[in-house]
Amino acid sequence: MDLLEYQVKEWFANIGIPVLPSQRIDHPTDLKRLKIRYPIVLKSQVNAVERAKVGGVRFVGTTIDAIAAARSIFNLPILGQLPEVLLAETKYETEQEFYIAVVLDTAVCRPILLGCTEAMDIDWDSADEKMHYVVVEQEFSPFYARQLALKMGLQGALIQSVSTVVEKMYHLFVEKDLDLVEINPLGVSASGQVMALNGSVSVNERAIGRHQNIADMAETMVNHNTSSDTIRNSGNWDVVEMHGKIAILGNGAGLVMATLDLVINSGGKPGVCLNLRHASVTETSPTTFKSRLEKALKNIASDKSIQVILINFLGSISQGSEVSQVIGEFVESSMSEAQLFMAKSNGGKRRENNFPRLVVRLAGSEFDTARKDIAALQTPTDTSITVVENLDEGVAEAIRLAKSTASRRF
Amino acid sequence: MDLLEYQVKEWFANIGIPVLPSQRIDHPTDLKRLKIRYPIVLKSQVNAVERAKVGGVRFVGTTIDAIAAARSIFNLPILGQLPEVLLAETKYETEQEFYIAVVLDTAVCRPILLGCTEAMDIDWDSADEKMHYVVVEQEFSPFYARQLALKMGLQGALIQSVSTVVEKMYHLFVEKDLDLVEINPLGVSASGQVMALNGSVSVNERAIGRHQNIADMAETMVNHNTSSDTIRNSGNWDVVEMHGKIAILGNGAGLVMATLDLVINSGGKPGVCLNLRHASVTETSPTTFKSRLEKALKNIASDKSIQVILINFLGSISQGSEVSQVIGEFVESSMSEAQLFMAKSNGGKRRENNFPRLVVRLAGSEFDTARKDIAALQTPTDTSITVVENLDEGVAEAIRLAKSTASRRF
Amino acid sequence: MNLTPYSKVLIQGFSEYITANHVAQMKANGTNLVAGVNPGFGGQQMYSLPVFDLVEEVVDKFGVIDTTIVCVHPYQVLDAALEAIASNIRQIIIISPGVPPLDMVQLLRKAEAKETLIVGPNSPGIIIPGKILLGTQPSEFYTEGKVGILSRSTTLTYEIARELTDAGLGQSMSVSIGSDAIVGSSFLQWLQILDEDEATKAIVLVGQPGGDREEAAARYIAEAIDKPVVAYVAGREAPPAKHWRQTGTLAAVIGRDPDFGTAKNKLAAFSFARVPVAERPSQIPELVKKAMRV
Amino acid sequence: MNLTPYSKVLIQGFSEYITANHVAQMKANGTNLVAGVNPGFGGQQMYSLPVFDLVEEVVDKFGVIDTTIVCVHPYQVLDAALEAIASNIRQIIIISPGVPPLDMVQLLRKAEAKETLIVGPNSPGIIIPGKILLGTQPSEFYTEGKVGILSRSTTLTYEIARELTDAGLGQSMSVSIGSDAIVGSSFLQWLQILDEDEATKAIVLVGQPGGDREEAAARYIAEAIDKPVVAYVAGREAPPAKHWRQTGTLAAVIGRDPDFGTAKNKLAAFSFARVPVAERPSQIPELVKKAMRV
Repeated sequence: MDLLEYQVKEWFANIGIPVLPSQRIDHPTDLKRLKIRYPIVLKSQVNAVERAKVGGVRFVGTTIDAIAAARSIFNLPILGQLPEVLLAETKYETEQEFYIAVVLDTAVCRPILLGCTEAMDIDWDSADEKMHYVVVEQEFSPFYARQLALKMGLQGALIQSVSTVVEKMYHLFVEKDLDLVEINPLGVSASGQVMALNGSVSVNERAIGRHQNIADMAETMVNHNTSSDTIRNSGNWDVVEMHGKIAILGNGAGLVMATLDLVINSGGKPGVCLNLRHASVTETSPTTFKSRLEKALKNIASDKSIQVILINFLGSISQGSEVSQVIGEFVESSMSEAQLFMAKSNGGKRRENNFPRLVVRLAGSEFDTARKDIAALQTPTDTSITVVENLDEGVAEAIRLAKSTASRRF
Repeated sequence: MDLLEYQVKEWFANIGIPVLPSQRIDHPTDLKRLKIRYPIVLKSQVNAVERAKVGGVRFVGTTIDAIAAARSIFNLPILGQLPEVLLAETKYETEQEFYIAVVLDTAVCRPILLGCTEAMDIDWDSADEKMHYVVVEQEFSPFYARQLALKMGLQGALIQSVSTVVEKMYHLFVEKDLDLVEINPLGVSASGQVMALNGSVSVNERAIGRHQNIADMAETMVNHNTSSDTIRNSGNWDVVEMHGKIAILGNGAGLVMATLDLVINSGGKPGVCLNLRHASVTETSPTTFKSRLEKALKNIASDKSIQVILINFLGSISQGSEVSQVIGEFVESSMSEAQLFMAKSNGGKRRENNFPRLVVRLAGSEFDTARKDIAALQTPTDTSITVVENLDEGVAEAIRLAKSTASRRF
Repeated sequence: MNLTPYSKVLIQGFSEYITANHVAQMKANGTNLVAGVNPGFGGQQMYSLPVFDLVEEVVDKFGVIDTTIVCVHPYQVLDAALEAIASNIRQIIIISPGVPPLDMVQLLRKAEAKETLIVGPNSPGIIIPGKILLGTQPSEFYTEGKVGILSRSTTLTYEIARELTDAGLGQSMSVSIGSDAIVGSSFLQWLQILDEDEATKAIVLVGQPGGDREEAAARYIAEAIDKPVVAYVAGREAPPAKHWRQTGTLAAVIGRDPDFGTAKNKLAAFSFARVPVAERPSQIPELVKKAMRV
Repeated sequence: MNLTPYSKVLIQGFSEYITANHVAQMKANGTNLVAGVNPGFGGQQMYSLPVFDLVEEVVDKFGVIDTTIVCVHPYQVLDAALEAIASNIRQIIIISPGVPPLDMVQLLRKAEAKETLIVGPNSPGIIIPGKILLGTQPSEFYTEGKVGILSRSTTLTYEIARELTDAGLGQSMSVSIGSDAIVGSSFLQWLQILDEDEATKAIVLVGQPGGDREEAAARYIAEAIDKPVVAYVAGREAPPAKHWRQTGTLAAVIGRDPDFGTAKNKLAAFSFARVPVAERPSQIPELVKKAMRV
């Protein structure tokens, strides 16, 4: 979960990282009650590094200019997002600008400190020559931050002032369970004073549940920003959204991906692919396998582009015995919905066809009963549900059905 | 530094240790604006375990009774202290009362968790049989708290509820650099709910400087409570206050104590004994050896019961070369003060005699020059300052001087 | 490594990820499961196992415990594992998914200092068919034999075991190191163990997108592994993750590759290391037979 | 233990507790002092020592460092010592007084895991007269000889060395473990080292009130030390500290003694262990001569 700049700066200020006096602007008229002195900079609070380039950052010297600039920024979409808030901040004269960050490196299984004596306009292609790093091998101690300062080529008092900021960033990183905390740029004034001019914070999704205040923030943000992007970007593949007609449900991320590959390689087009093995990292309340399957089926049924649901479960599942029950209920509710629709619209064939076809691949003795029960279910289209044990067979059947229903769809 | 109960409970509430609804009472009339429900308990906010026995804790059911009780508690001195604040707290029905604590054990160099299924009326003599403990050998993890709960003989849900409290106490202990955090009693209700009914917190004096908020609290408390008791109790012997005529200044706690022993064994009576080697733990601003010596001499000179100052310095001292300078200035200022007094009172001998005699023992080549310089100083009484290299000699001389000046003193 | 049927095994916690069925299977497969630990439930029974409040109680009663299977809530995994380490347990298999990564960092620092093997988190553990089952791998898909399986998936691992078994190729051992971004044991450690294991004649390595574990494994295979290896990588058609912040590895920042973390990159690494790669799970048995020259 | 004149020594920090004079003395006494570390002052000189910003720079330049003498601000001691440990320095002498005790707890956990010797804090260090000086002990009071001095005081240690030297008794080694409540090395460790040290023929143990280190030492002397030991305890006339909370040891809670931490208790322990106790520093040489049967 990525924080907005004004949230990041609140955290920075609380932990003692130097930030400029600033004020949150919810509406252009808030600028009439500005408590900081002009000239100021107004910044659109969206998560996009391109923000400055497209006009989301403006310097203003008077209230009139500020209100005008604020109006235009509030109406400027950046990467499709309109800001809900602006940040008004004092202007700062810098002599130098640095990049510093703490990030979790999953390859070495340790946090690393990153630093560079150029602020990065995300010119990551040339970053490898200029970027310096220190692996925090054992429990953090300030000397790791000084090692970074030295590697960056700093000398004298700057070693201490920069390493003190890095030290505080590290404490924030651990205290809040972050994946990333970044200051870009860290401004250095002529007198050697340092200032976090802009910053990013990315909270690890799995740890949100143990931080009440972050969970509260997450709740607000999820409402605005429910994209599957956010989920995919968190680095696990529990939800993959594609745009085909075959939805895939599996119990295991690797298995879902293998199924997705098989569908594509056999000429099919996957739609949404979900791993139901465990709860989504963004799920706050406890879930069960049964409840995840129910929810997934319901969501998929409401997506009219999906024509086939390929379920691929294998091995042991807690509440596995309830799989046939959930599928049975799903089919039944689809039937009553279809009947309701038929009753309302005086009988139409259109709606029936929209019930997605089900291909259920169940492997393992746990599903011996479920296989029989599901095969016996009555469906709205009066076709039986295909139940198989072999994966390749299940994939082939899903593709066949997707093709055969394709013509009927529109 | 020991916190008062209401401060302890604020800390407990912040870290999530369950405490009862309570309200700080600065004046009996505050009870008219009580936000918690009767019946309540009113507790004198003094640091004395005997508080309840001597009437510092009262249960009341109405506002009229509460105000009367508060008046009497505000006027009840406990161990010589009058409370500045009372705590009004909801009454709580307990089924059982436990004792739990986290304390730093200097013998094993680790924090230890202490627990007992009886609340302790500080019946420490029988504590060893009932008290259970766990040494926190490695970095703390909640299982240490569960180990304590098991040793205490707890079962079922109480294991988790008590160990969760211990876990939070440990986090408080580390976060605030404590010597001790204690809940006594931890009330357990019939339904198994736990509640910290009373608590103690002792902050390590050395660490206060790195906690701004604790330093602020310390400043207020030192003003009220400057006793040498507090200092001596912190477990180091940098200040020992006795009631004799010979003040002892040394550079090293062991050396000061050895000197003290020698004085007593030779029939002398030590007064205040100070180790100047390093700053007092309660000193907030940085000091130098020179400034500590200046301050010590000035304080001792103002204590009219001191007739001899025995200085015992040995080995190397930063700013050691300034020892003779400081002593010289001290003697000089005493002289001018004496002259001023003589001028004012038209010449009197009384005042001169009050100038304490100095015996200076300096060992080590660092003091070669100082010895000569000090021996050459002119004193108000026109007697020269005794300068020696041998400790036994210096002690003997100090005792001789104390005896010879004794008759002249009153 | 102590993977003999005599080694004593403990279960810490009984969450969604461990069922009566798993416990029964472990017992049926010869695992010497002595007890469970579940604070507050000491003295009770769970899935026919005696339950204790503390790990140290189990050690007091049964002596040295070789392996613990951790199934507590993800936020309690660090504490459970540290408790096991404090009781001198040297093999820890973490089934629970969703452990906060910084808890894993702390645990790995400690485990390295104490020379403790951590498998997982988010791992179904280890099976040596017919000998021992440590975790939740479903033994029904396995049969005794000569193929070692090494993966970081859960069900995909069983899928492959099932294909091998159906094709008449039994397994010597199957290990999943866990599918989380930060896990304890590495492919390299297990490749070495499988290379030294006498029962193993060929190795199937199963990869998926994210990180660079497969690339490291490919290099190691080329350098140090004598036994034939067949690879399979799932997710080659899955859309890629965005940039280094999300993949979160230094390699992606310093000397970074735009394809870092993708299945494509992993396939290229195997190809460079001359490791045959299966197109689909059902193709694996054929490649294994070819590699073993059966 | 590496206390040879060839061993390489570093100073971390230049506070009030280390002066030009101390540095000059160390050099004059044969200590191979190679550098100082003071972040932000790299490239400068301090007391004729080259100064670096990081410990690792010193190791890069001079190779393995055997001992570091830590003189930083008390709140930076933990960091400085951890930096030294990370650079594989195995002997750390902490001169600075006033280190917060919980920092020491953290440091000792780490030092124990890494088998690193910590002397201090609040210690003047170690001197082997004529051979090496690690710390701030004033060498002028010492002379080469056969008596080992073990204490937890600063100046009181020198007082006793001075008495011995004046009486013609030279010293083989003098160590102060530090006068803080929580310190690294113990009397027991050093008693063992002095007992094994060929140059040492007798040991003077200097105690003071607080804790139970002297009592533990007395027991150990009775059990394991063959060489003659003479004790001296300062503060027998000092008023006692209050109760266990202030003395802060478990022994004071569990099976506590009302005299815990007092000089009286320590004197009783030495008497029980048949260790002769001097009444005053100037009596020590006489008792040592008697014990050595000189």
